[in-house]
Amino acid sequence: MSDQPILTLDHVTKRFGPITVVDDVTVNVHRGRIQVLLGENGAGKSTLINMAAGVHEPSSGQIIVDGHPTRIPDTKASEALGIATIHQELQLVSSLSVAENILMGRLPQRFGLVDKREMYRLATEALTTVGLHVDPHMPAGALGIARQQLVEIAKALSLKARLLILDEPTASLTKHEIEHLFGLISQLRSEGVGMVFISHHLDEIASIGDSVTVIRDGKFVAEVPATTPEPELVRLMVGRSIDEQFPRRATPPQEPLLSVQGLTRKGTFTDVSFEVRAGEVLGIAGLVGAGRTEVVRAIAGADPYDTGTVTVQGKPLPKGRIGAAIAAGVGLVPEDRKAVGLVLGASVEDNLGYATLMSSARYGLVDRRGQAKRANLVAKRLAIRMRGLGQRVGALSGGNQQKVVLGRWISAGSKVLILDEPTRGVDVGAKVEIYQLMNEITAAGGAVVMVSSELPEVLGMSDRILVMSDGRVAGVLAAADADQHTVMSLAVKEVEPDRV
Amino acid sequence: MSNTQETTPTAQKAPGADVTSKRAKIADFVSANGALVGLLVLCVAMFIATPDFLTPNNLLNVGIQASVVAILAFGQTFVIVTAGIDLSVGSVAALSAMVAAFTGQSWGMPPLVALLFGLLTGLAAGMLSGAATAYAKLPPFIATLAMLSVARGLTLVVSNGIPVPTSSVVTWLGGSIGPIPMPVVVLLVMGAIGWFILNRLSVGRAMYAVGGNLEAARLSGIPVKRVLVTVYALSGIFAAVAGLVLSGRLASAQPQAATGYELDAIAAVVIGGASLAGGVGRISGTLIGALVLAVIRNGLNLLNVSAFWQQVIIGLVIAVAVGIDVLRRKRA
Amino acid sequence: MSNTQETTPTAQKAPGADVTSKRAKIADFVSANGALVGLLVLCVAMFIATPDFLTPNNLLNVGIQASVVAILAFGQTFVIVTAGIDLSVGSVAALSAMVAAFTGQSWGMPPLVALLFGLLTGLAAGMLSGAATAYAKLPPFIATLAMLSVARGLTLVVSNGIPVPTSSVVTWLGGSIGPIPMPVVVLLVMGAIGWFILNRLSVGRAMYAVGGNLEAARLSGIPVKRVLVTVYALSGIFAAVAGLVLSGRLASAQPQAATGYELDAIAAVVIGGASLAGGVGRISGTLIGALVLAVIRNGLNLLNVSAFWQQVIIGLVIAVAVGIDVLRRKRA
Amino acid sequence: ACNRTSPTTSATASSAKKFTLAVSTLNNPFFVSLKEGAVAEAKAEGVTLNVVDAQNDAATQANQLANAQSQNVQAVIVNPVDSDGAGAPVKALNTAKIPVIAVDRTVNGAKVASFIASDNVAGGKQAAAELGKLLGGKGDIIVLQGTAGTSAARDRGKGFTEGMKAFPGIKIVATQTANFDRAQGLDVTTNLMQAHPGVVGIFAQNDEMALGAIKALGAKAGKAVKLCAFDGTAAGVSAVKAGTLNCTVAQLPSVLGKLAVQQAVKALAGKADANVPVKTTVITETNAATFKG
Ligand SMILES: Nc1ncnc2c1ncn2[C@@H]1O[C@H](COP(=O)(O)OP(=O)(O)OP(=O)(O)O)[C@@H](O)[C@H]1O
Ligand SMILES: Nc1ncnc2c1ncn2[C@@H]1O[C@H](COP(=O)(O)OP(=O)(O)OP(=O)(O)O)[C@@H](O)[C@H]1O
Ligand SMILES: [Mg+2]
Ligand SMILES: [Mg+2]
Repeated sequence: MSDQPILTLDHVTKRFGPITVVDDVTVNVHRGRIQVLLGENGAGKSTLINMAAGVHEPSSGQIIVDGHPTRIPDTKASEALGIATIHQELQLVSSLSVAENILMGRLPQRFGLVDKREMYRLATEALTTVGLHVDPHMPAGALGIARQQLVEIAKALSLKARLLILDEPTASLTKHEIEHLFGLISQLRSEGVGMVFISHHLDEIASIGDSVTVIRDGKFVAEVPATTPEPELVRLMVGRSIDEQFPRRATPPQEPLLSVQGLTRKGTFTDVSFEVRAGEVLGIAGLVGAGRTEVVRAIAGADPYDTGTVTVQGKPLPKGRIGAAIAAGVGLVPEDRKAVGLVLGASVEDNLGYATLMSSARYGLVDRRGQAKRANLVAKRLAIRMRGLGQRVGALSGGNQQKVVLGRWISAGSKVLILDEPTRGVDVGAKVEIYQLMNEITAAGGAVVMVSSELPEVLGMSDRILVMSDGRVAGVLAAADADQHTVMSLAVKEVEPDRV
Repeated sequence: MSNTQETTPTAQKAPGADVTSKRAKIADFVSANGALVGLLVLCVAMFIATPDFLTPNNLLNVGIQASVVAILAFGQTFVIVTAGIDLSVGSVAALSAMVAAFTGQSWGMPPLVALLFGLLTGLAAGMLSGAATAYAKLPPFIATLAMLSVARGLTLVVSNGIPVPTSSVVTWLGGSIGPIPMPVVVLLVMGAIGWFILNRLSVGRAMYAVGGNLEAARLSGIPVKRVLVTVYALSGIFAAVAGLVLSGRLASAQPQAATGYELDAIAAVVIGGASLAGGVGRISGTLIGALVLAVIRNGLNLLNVSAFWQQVIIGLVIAVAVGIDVLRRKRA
Repeated sequence: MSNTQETTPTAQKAPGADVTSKRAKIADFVSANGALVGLLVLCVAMFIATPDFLTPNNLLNVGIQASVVAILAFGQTFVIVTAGIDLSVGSVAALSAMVAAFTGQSWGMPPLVALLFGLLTGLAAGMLSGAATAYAKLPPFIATLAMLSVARGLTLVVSNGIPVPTSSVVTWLGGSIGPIPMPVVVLLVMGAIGWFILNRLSVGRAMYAVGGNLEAARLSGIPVKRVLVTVYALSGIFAAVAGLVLSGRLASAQPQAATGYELDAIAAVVIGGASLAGGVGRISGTLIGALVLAVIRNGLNLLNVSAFWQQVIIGLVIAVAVGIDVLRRKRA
Repeated sequence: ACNRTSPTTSATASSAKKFTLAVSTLNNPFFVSLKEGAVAEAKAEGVTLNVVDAQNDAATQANQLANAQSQNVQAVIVNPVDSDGAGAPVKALNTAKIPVIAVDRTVNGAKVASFIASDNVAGGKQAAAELGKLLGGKGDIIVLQGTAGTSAARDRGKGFTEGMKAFPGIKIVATQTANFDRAQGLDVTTNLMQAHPGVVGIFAQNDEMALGAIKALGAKAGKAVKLCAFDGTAAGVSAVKAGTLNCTVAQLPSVLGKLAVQQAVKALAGKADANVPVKTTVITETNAATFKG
């Protein structure tokens, strides 16, 4: 085989209005090789690959496919060139079936009609490839976010592309599915498929990548082999070195802040009890679908439950009343920030202020000065990267959006922070900042409950680890006694084998 | 939210459950068409209230009386599934019927050609609205509100404000073959066509994708703009058919025909379980919605409720019919 | 999409740019109120077409003629910002005016008390729609369509279909103080109140959050249901004021007053840059939208365009006015 | 529970007379008076009268006529939304041998036992004659049209235009629609007076629009600007009494309603009068005091 790249993004630049998001970057993708893109949140990775996916066209520079300069004006053109893309944001229609989502835009037809049998056959095949055992008739919206991610992957793989772009495909997956996915990727690589892989999990890079292109602030920084040690990658990426990936500063635990007793919702979770003390970080681990999200939402008053009690600082909270939970000092950072965490069309300042909007108002008047002051302070403290507090939150990078949701609760002075997958899609630098924030909260006498599917994070940042399995508490471990093995063995307890 | 698929998800269906599959299908249909319960409650109430309701003749009347709004609403279903709205259906119906009558009467076109002119008028109006939405990026509310006004104005211009007698073919569409009223036949045919488009054609499935998640549809290579134009074009054609049936029933194309029907058509679709936010909606639901409206009006006439109170009751019944559905879904 | 805040983000504003800040503010206003360009183009066109347009007297007329729709549309703005829709505004306006006239005339209430009854009617109707939406979870389209029908029916029941003379206070609202027409004063006052609610009250800011992402608002502790009820209640009160102004202008509460005004009101809001998908909308935009509609109608009267063509032209102008805005935003 | 008329069980229905009155619209005081005249007469005759309102929609009216048949009424009084449009549904009633009385507008393409009407075209001519006389045969006038495409607007307009031929000195400078609505009458007149300040006369195709125009004209109403209208509703007549409206062509709507019921009763015995003309009267200041609608 020749050494000619399948795809070259040749000195491409992308401007949105006055802002240059990608600035003169060159990336080559070869057959059977995995090109990793590395960069902080907002560095321009997604924008870069979107030029190959037919979402954006470069403002300058060119796209070269098989040695020929090519235009890729839309998705169809990209697919026609043999490029398949798994986008960072889930792109599913929740009311349509899994099968229709997988084959969207290319439903099999017979005599001009949709061939439903063939559709379900192809979909089942694609689902089997990724090891997802769900009924393809199910509406995609009924699946949890991880399964939806797997559906996306199945969708892209079923295109049988020769170039596969994966923009943070592992962000919502647990170890188990990631391993399966990496198996698939290795197989495709051996079949000669070229790939672009974006991830904020540095450990994945060494295990899967061939070569790494690092970009910072939209500019090319370096291209290095995937074997480059992590600290060096971090330094290239953020322009400085990060000493410690999990900088947990344990605080001596004090009085209990949050106490959950016998929490049950039929069919979802059963008899969940635990306690979190001031100054403590409780990690909640478990497989996808273990019911962690449901439990923490119920605690925060977002959903109702059948039996059990939730007590904060000795005061029992009424069932399903968010307002009461917030007033008692509970703050929930939900797992799907775009869908339920942020008002994407509103400004950063507005989003930071929602939790205090009503409570800080006097005679119904918005406390404009106070809201602005709090927003300013929090934005500075969390180092939110933005053009100004008036910027639309939807235009921020993922990591910065996550900081905005967190900032809302810091601003509201919440004592008990419940973080559901707080670092999903967040870059190393920002991750450490979020961890440091957790430290500050516990040091100030607050408590943190952190649901995470990233085991290293759970192990690195928690003081105690609660493992859930099939809606029940499978066990609680002190951080010192826990390692990947002990946590996983609890997590798979009671799980039937065919479950993801 | 109701399901958009023809069969609701029957995950982990036991294999070999063929015997019960018919019953299951009926159950599926009921659960997917919540307003059906509302319709049945309404019918039972009417039956108890007046013996005139449940006569074969009156039921056919209800069918005839539902036909125009139902056909408009079928077309509207496509639009609402894509998260759009078509306010112009009433005016476009009137314009199409008027063009059909006028080309027949004044230009002396043969009846079938005149009818074709009517249909083409609906198509053209729909395509214009669609293009204004998809390409000129006007909000559907504005594009179709403009069309509402333009089409009504053109109807008046064409007719000079005077009703025009319809041709034989159109009158036949409004008449009946033996005991079978043609409007009901047309209603069923258009319903079948609508169902077929939404469920069996890829463009129909694409409508759900566009309405459910426009960005996802675009990224999956669905030609979103073309789908949108198709949707409004279909709504235009369905409106033309509704207009022809309406003028056929009256043997005359009226310049003010179908004024205000857009709200009825949209209401029928929403009562039938669709969401104005897009991605959901089915033809069977829309039919039920149109029947709910027709049964209320028919029943209140039969019961001799005063014209003033009728409006109060119609409002309440619409709210209750949809309320039943909302409750039922919450329980499920 | 236009911005939800009153001042558009002027990040990285040069320090000490005080001199230019006024100009910048105007530029901000223009860029945030796209339909303004459409309105200006329209006015210039009218000015060229007829010298009668740009007389102080006629401009006041336009203001008076815009007043009822504008007040309805201010109320509608709250609703649309929360991604809702209120179809009942015209009927509620008529009912409120009728109640005010009727309690004054037939029950002999003192004028101010009768006026209060009118306002309370609007409030009650709005709260009912709001409760149906927020608590009974009816789609806003259905809840307010039901209210449209119920309120109109009740208006007819109360009045027995016959116009009722209004009290002195209401007639004063429709009159003028010296050269200043009261409808324009009421329009400005209601606009100021609307602006204040949307921009200075926490419940107003919460409306943007609810319309932008209901679930995110709920999870942030915003009392979504209460906000929704407030929104419809406000729309009801604004409708009542509009109804009072309308009946005051005629010195009589008409049973069929404001029929069909809901589409005008919604159109004014959307022309003003709001999105029916929620989260966006401003009072200044709505005012411009209402003025666009009033200017078209006034101008077409002045030009003595035939009734038939008027509708065609109104439709085209609405499309073009919004089209200009869409184009402008795309360029920016 | 909301049904205000006493429910008739099917047992008693066979003996008692039951008619349907299908009104084109109750949005307009004219038709409200018509309905009330009919209701009063029905009460006097011991007839149960089922009143339905088509809200000016010919199709709704067709539905209501079909529903009347389902109810087995003995006679139907129809005030057509549109003469052509009512043809098909009335034909169905003909086949079912239910006598149909047309009131105010006739039915084309079907049989009616009796037609009671005042002639809108003739009324339009009367209005033209009266306005011409008031203006001394010269000056600029404007016309406020009813809802475009309705038969009342057409016929009154037609009659008025014909009547105006007798006055070559009078010029119609503007014709605009105000949709039979008082508020629109006010706005449109305001705008037209802006464009044509020299106007000395207005013909409004119904009283409601005229009442709006009176508001727009203020002190000029009935004095510097002469106004003629149509319908003779209570409000219209009091405006004539007050001198703000110079004339209105009265159609005696309640008489129309009353006669319709009488004819329906006669029709059951097969002896209805085919044509019952009700004269339109021009009401002016001189006869307003004695006029009874
Ligand atoms: N359509 C757009 N208009 C304006 N700015 C945009 C647009 N899309 C992206 N940006 C900006 O471009 C920058 C790069 O965004 P991009 O999504 O490419 O980052 P990324 O490297 O993929 O980050 P992440 O790791 O968070 O996914 C961000 O600052 C973002 O705000
Ligand atoms: N066996 C299963 N089959 C189908 N759906 C399941 C199954 N188990 C869980 N689910 C659903 O999957 C979703 C994921 O559950 P939940 O979010 O509570 O789990 P989690 O532990 O937080 O996992 P995640 O990592 O996805 O957040 C829920 O909607 C749940 O009802
Ligand atoms: Mg990205
Ligand atoms: Mg979860």
